Amino acid sequence: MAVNNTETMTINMGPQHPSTHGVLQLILELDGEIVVKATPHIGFLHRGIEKLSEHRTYHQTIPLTDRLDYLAPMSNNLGYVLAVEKLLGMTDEIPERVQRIRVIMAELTRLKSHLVWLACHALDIGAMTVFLYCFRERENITDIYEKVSGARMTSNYFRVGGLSADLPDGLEQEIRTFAESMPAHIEEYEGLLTGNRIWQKRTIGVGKISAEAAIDIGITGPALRASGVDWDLRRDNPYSGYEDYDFEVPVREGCDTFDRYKVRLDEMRQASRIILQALDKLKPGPILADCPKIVLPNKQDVVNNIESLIHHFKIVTEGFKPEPGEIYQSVEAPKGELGFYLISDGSSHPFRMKIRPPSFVNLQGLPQMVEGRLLADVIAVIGTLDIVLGEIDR
Amino acid sequence: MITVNHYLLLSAFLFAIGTFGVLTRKNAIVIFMCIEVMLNSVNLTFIALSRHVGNMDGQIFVFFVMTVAAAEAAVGLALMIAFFRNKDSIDTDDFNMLKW
Amino acid sequence: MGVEQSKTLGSGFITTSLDKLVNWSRASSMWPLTFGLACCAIEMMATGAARFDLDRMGIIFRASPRQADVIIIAGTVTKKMVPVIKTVYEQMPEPKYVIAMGACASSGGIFDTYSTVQGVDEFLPVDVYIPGCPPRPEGLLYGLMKLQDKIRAERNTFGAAIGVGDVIHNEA
Amino acid sequence: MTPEVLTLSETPWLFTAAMLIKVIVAFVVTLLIVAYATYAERKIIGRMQTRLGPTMTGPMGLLQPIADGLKLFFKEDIIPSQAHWFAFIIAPIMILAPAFLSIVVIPFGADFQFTYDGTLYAVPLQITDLNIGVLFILAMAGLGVYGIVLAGLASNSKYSLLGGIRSTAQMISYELAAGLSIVAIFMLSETLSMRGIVAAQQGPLWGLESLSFLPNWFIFSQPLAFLLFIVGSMAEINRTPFDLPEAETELVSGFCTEYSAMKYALFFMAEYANMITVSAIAATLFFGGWAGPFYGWINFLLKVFAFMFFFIWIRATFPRLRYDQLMFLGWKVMLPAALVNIVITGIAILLW
Amino acid sequence: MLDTYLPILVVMGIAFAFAIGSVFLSRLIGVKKPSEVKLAPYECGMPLIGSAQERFSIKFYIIAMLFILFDIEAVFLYPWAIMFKRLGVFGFVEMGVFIIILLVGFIYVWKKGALEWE
Amino acid sequence: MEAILFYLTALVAIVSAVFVTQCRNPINSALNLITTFLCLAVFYVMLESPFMAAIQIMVYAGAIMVLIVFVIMLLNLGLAVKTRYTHGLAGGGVLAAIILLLANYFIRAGEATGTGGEITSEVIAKYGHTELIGRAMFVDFLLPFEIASILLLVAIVGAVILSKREV
Amino acid sequence: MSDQKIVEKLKAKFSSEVLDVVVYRGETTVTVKKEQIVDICTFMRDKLGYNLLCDLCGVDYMGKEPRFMVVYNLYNITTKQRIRIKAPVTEEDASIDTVSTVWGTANWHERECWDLMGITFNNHPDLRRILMPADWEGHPLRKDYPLQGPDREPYQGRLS
Amino acid sequence: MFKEFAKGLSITLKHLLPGNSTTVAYPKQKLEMSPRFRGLHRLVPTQHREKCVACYLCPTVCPAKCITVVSAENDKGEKYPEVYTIDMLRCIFCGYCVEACPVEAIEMTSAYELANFKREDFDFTKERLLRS
Repeated sequence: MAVNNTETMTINMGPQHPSTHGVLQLILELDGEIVVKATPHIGFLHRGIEKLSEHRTYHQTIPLTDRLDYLAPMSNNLGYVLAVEKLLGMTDEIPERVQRIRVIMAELTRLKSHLVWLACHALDIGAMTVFLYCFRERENITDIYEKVSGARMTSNYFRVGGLSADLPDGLEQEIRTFAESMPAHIEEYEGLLTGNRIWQKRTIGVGKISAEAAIDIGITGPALRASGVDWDLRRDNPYSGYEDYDFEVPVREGCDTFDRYKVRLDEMRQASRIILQALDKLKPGPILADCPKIVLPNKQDVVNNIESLIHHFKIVTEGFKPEPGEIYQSVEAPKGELGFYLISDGSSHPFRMKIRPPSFVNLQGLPQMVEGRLLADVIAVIGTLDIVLGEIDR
Repeated sequence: MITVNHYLLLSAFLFAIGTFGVLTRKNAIVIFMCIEVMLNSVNLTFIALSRHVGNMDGQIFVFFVMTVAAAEAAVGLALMIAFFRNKDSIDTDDFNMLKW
Repeated sequence: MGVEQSKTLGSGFITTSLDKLVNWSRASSMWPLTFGLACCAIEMMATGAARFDLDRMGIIFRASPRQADVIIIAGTVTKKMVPVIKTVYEQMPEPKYVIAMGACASSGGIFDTYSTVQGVDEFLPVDVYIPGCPPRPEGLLYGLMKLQDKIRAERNTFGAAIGVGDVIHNEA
Repeated sequence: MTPEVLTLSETPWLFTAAMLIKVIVAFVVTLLIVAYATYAERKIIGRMQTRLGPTMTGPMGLLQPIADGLKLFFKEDIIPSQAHWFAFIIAPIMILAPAFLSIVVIPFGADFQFTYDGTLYAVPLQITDLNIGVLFILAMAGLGVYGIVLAGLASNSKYSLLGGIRSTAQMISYELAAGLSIVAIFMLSETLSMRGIVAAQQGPLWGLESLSFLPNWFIFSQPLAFLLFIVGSMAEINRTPFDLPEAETELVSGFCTEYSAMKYALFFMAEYANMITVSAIAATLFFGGWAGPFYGWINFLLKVFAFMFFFIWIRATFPRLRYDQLMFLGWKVMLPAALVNIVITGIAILLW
Repeated sequence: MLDTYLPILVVMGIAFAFAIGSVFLSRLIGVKKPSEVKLAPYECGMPLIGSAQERFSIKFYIIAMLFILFDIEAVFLYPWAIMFKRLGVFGFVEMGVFIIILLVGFIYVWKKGALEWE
Repeated sequence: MEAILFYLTALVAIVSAVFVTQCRNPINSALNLITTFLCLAVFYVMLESPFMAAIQIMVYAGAIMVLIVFVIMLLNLGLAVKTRYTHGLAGGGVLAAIILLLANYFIRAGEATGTGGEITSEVIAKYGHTELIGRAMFVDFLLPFEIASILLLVAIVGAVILSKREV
Repeated sequence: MSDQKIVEKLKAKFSSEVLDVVVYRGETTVTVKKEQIVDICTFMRDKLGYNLLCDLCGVDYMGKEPRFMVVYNLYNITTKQRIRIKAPVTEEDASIDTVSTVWGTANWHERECWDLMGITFNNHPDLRRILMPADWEGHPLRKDYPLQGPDREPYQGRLS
Repeated sequence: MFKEFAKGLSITLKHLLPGNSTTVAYPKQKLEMSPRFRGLHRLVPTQHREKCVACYLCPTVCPAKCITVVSAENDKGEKYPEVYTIDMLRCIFCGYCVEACPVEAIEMTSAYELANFKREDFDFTKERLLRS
């Protein structure tokens, strides 16, 4: 019989496990119920998106970014598109309507991502009804996605220099109705969770990480803000016209799972506020920048205008070619700072695209948060970190 | 008709089996279980005789035997665990206090 | 599946009714394994959620492969993941079915790269493919109904259950 | 004319027939409720979650439990090679049989009277009335623990082992709390017989005519005991929010991770059978058993169903406790509270 | 005696017959295609790390041990409870002493931290 | 009827007791021991002591054996197969046989006497076994009852000290 | 403090280390020698307040000399400024000191960089493969590594 | 504490009341797709032939490389696709082919019921695409 004097046992959580949110593998060393050591193993979903993008044109890379953080496709689209626009030096040429629609969609995406996060987090802790309620609202957002882009998840909606299509008729009202109804729904989730003693017991004081440790690990987004660091890229390094909106950045000092939960819920409230403001400011206008070498011409022009036809063929077959250089552009994705580091060598393909996925970095904090805690806390902490393996493994 | 003698004989059987187990087995937990068999055979005797005599005292005694058995189980098994943590074995051969 | 007729229970009224009963129970209670890989897993969750509600069809997700009947490969299968999927699939009890959900699981899809397996059918017997990236929940539901059709069309299921011959798969 | 009670020695055939009928009816009804409790749970939780629940298997999905059962029956049965096969097989049996056995002592109606051969006989609507009825149930609950211990131990899988150990510790802790909480009931009823306890709850509340609109159910005299009993028994039968042993999100399926086919179905059935038993005990001990406005057993079934609905409702609403919190609640809150309740009841009885 | 206990035997027989019968029938029929991997323990699809033969925390043991001792207390309480009205104050004091002595043990365990999990 | 039940149960009890001593695997021993306990509970019922039967199951089968199985589980002895015997098989067998023979001799030699206590079947039926136990326990056996609590206290303290000890 | 001043400070401290400073689209990139990278990073963090290492990655300029470049994207949470530091790494000696002692986050980034790019990080606490299986051969993000892996042809559409 | 429990319980109970179900009973009830929904492709026919002129823009722009086109000339000297196959299993329904087509010869329908049993079933040849 195998003899070991340490009173720990090693268990393997994942990759096929209901609460590792995909294919994360955690190797836990347990002493009774207490986690002595947690080692995350990732890479089970490594699809080589960075390498693949070097073999696709800038245009063809947009659908790849959909599949990074598949809970928030438009945020990834936005980050990538902004990065390419910066590389091309056309950031200032984006029409106002495009900026507004991008903000609306990005904030809807934030809601969408946070809804899935809350759903899974609640399910992990055992409140299965919240899961269903969250998905009920998420369906509304996927409906909006479908109406605007044609797909429920992998939207592929933003284009370099604009959008693939304008908002369809009547959608503005639908978005408005939804954004107005959202706070009431959030109340409902809070009614089931926030005041509940069991929920509080499960989350307060669990998975603490101090601000210094969080910055050292590089944790960003709501997880950092719950540790008391007041930093939000939308406000501090604004992009897409975020400086026009009046919103608060929720910050809490508790550093624990409960505060991360509260921060995200407050963010959802703020997101619906931003959506409403952006809808108010939305004016008719072009949905593509006036850069015939970069954006695809109007279909009608292609048929009627030989010059447009030539542009069309050129852009489709060769793509545009940014001048050599390198840029780093980041956006405040629902999970934290999503950065794109793009290097161009003057060809129509990215020479190197490095994605800075927020979850990848946030996950690194997991061992610190769970060691010395109980097995059940591991679940709560994974849930609260809001990881998506798609962007961790890329 | 089942008389008290039947019960006494049965409990004698059980007691003998228990004794045999205690004497021959090596595994401390099994020895412990054999002791429980012996205790139970005694309990059976008590109850059978108590009914035979028409007095509750024997049954009350069984009550206390159970209490003692529980206490014994708690402490005995704790000892066994403590021993096992030292020696990685619960063989009686390894019960050697001087080495402990 | 070239199984000789002699190895079945025959095609009498009773055996076919029993087959039908067995097939009905299997088709009405397909429990998939909770096994999400990537994007499609979210649509799988959405299918299980209130709008589409897999529970209507008697489908509830089971976390342990021992209790699952169907494995829905929902997402990209990487080379690192292959042994895991194989093991999990192996550990499911017979009869078991495989659904390849989405382009990645069916064929590798857009990810024609060094780390991705070009379709889960390279190592698992896939019963139903569902194209889409990811498929709509209705697409998944349609795929599940296709699988139900396939299960309903099986013959000699009762015979196979009591140890006479093998299940004969018909083209639905 | 006072009715005769059937005895084995005087009217053997009549006694046997009555007994067999009662046994079979009770068993079949329990099985049916078990099967349809799963259906009802899926329906009710589904509705609470703004979805429909089973609809496509048979009319309104009514055949769903049957399809599930049949399917599991025809599944491959896996016994892991490293498992201890005897314990592995015996475990689900050990958990189901005590669950069904507990229904033996539960009274589900007043006496049924009939005339045979000119004599008026009375048959109590209860399979058997033990004068240690409650102890019998507690003993069976104690035996039920083995099923889980053995399942965890025999599977030779870490999840099972961890789930098994967890749930054993949980079950015994709460068995104690639930067992102690009902001591106060016995102090009031002065009997351990379930039928006796129901009889003790007849009449107006506390024997006061001014309160005659309320029945003398023990829920009014022992609200704390009721709370402790309900929480304790919910934990003992592993229902949410105490479903840690099979907490899917932590331990896959806990102690039944390695179980497939019919053996898994037995675990599943045992959970619901236990739920029925607990509901029935709660109805008997605290809600006057079969007493009520309707005909005996209808009242009883209604009360049982109400409790089961409550359990399902709780499951739809609450998150799950953590292990240390569970133990904290069991040992540091419920156990002392039960003892305090006994003392208070004692003082109250002495002063009354 | 038999009047009251025979039904229990009958139910026991039916319950066990049902449980054993369904397990064995299902085992008898039902496909059997064992393979090495299928019969290996489930570990989220990964190869085994260590074995299930590892040991557990002693805290679980303390819980079980405490359960035994308090179960005995409960067993003493049942006959006392039904005799309570007849025993009167005397019985109350008697059991009070008993419970207090046990509570001392309980408080000891509590203070020793045997009920703590972290 | 009663005799058949007695002999059947006795057979099961003896066979399972033998298995307790003979099983290689402690888990099987434990399962057999539970069977023995259940058989004894049946005997207690036949001896018109249902309360004793109930606590036999509750205490022995429901608590002590749970603890033993738990320890087997904690130490993971369940699947470990070890050498079975330590001391001389023959010696143990001879001693057990001597005990058996002696007991047999005494039981068969003497007549059971001393009947005529006040607790008869009728009394049990009238008052109930639990009440009788309660009366005897809390009136006649007051002191042992209180001492039992001290025994339990000592057991608690001892077990906690033993198991909490850092080794 | 403008980017320019920061670069000046850096130059003042490590005058011999700074190879090149580029400003492109408003982003400052400083190329430094790899030998004192840990000191430079510590200086950046402690004296200049770049407390967040946003990203660390390797770039393969195949055909150029030196072949690799390790890129550090830094961020100052207080002043909300970004700066980029690059350190060239040759193909023959594809190694650089780890900065995981400076920023804890570098740990996984460096593992990833080693895994995909094959750049060794000296003194790294746990330099294992992170994304690829442990027994994988080659470093996929290098330019000479085929997209489909060494043993497979790219998918060309199904001509059936 | 109990107040919050009661609040949670009341929320679930409120949803139990009839009329709160949001389920679309799929095979019987179907959702209406948005006009932009990107489902199965369709080759647009003109009077006697497909509209496609085999310009190879769609296979070029396709990120998944799932479109195979072989062009040929008919007797009138017009280019037409002799082979036009979409491997529907590879396709990620990104809509780039529709966007790229200069003559609007390909469009996306709202068909999503595409599941099938065999890999061969997903070779959508020109004939199938014209029919869909």
